[in-house]
Amino acid sequence: MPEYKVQFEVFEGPLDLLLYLIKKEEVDIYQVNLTKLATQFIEYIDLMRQFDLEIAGEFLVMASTLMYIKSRELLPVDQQVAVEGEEEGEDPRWELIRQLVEYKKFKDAATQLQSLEARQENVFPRLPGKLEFESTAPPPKPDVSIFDLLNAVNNVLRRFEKRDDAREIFEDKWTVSEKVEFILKVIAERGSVRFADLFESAASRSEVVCTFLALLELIRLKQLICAQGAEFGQIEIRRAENAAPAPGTPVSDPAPGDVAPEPVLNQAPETSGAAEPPRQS
Amino acid sequence: MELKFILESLLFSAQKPLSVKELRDVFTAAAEAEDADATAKSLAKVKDSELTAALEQLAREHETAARSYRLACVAGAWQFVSQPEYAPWLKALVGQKIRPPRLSQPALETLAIIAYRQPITRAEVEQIRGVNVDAVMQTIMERGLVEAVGRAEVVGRPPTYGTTALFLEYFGLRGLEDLPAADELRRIAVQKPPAPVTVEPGLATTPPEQLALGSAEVEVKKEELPEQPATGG
Amino acid sequence: MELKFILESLLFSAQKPLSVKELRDVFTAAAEAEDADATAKSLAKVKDSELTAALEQLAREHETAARSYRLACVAGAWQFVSQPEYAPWLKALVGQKIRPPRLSQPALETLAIIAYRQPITRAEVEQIRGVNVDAVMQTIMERGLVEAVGRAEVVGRPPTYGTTALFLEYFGLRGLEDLPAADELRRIAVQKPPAPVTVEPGLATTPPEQLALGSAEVEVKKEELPEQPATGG
Repeated sequence: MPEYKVQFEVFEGPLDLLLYLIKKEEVDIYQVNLTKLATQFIEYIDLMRQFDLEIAGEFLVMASTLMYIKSRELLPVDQQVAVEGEEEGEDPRWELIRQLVEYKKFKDAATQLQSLEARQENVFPRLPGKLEFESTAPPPKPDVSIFDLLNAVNNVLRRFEKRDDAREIFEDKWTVSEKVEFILKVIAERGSVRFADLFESAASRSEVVCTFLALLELIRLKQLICAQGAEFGQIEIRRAENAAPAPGTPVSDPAPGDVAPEPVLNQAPETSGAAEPPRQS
Repeated sequence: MELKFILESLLFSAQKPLSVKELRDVFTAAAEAEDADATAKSLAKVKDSELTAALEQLAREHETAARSYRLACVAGAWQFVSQPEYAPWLKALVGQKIRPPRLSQPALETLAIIAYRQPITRAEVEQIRGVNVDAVMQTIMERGLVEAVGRAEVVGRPPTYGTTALFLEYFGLRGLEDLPAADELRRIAVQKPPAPVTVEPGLATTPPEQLALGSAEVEVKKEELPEQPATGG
Repeated sequence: MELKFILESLLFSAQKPLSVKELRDVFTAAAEAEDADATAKSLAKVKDSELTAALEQLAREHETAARSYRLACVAGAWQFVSQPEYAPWLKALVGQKIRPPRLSQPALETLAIIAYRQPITRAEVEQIRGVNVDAVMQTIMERGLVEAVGRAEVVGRPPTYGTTALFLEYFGLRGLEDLPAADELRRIAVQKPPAPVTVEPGLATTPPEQLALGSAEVEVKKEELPEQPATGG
């Protein structure tokens, strides 16, 4: 008796229990004696009751189907045909067998999936180390630059200003034009400059913004390029190779074919929505 | 230089499985490189069908070589993987693979039904399994193995379900056609035997008393059944 | 199971070159595993000379197979390497590496606040940004840009956060002092957010935006100011 209790708990449903009963009989599903199967099934249900096990509704539905099949079989053959408009294809016996065969196939398929699952646990993909090419172009730049970070800082600052209109935190003494000249002067002297160095001496937000806008403008006008040697390296700013020579006076001496920089400098840069225009009238 | 060897070297060096599309993009990019040679340029517009043929040829060669690894295509992406029998040493080298807990029997059965019969409604799954599948559906959907794929053109327009790419990856399948015995299970034709064996001589005379067992339940119609948790669930 | 194939599977799956000693350690570890089978156990004390012989045999086999990769021993460590003639396509493959998704504006703002105000608690970041930052904090922590650095000496001892070395690398900074316009953002005074236990019921219903506006008075304390802004100049 106790073995039954164990069995009940592993049956997924009535079809599972029926397959178990058929397997115990060691017969093919097609050959199974449905009357005998019905009797055994109902015995199990009854046992489940005796053990106070909760019986799922599906088991009761199956029990009723089996009872119906069984009761039909007990009728003399000549009376069997007259069951309320039942067509040949709807014979509950065929329906049950079809259901069992179908369920059995999926149960077998589930077993195969299970072995695939276990197999995959033991399959290790080749995970080679990263390839390195020494003489190749620099790897992709980081997806975010200090421009973005600066912009984020400015956004935060701007919100703070809005919160406290009374506080006028700066008074501009810088213009973008001045910063353009400053940057070009530095580049002319040193050949190149690190991005961070440009901001080293900045004392206020407005100065940072002006320097930043000036830089964006010069990049946009293809006077300068930003380069990053190593993936996480310093951003280096240097003169663009094909830039028109503009020693000291770039504002009044635009490169041929380029947009005249002077009026542009007083507008918001188009290259990037990154920064707001300088706060000067 | 043979196409298959270029593909092999790419898959050998890639850090993740590569699809035919991704491989094609590599050939395009290589042909556009400044220092691209004639071979690289000649492969600029290699066709997907050529790539697939070369990949399959490659997979067959590695299968034949019967080494400790093979070239596998899982969910449409190609990758070198180890043969399972070397797992004991690989585990010692790289540690146990991080995998979610193994699937339960009900989950596997439900997955199998959905995999072979997709798109399929929840009610159809329940009809095949003969039990309520709400809880188990939730589990396999949360694990990303199954997803809603549309709606059935029947009353109420219930959602239909199908398996995901993750399902293929989890079981190491190239595609749904790779499922074991796929054809058979997709369309089960159950033959009607000449006559079902129902009555054995002697059994036909079973006393009616036995029929009384559970007679109260006999009247319960399927539609009226309240949802009850499955036993042992 | 042949020793050379086990070695092959190890070298094929390893992320770095393995020395004979490292390989020997793998065999020892595999033999000590709970579920070690007879083969694994029999190889517990495999000799270096056996390993070397098998590795050399393996290298010869791969040389003969003449595929797109070979087994090489460099500085005493064994590794599968691709043949140089496939470099054009491998370069294209590496160049196509998928970049991580861009940091969102909220993520950047949060990062900026932490960068300038570290060490800082989550609640303080929320005070400045005026919104809940849970999701965004998770993102930047997962990207390794921010980490917990200690605990604040306030009720509940909430963790404080700071930027990582990766943050500096990412933005090409030598150190935090390289951050542009650092003074101004450092100067914004933020009221310490109330500890959770002392929150008044009425406050809980205040929209976060308003909460932030009210509390984020810019109280510039003289003694905290390292430098005066340009205003005075």
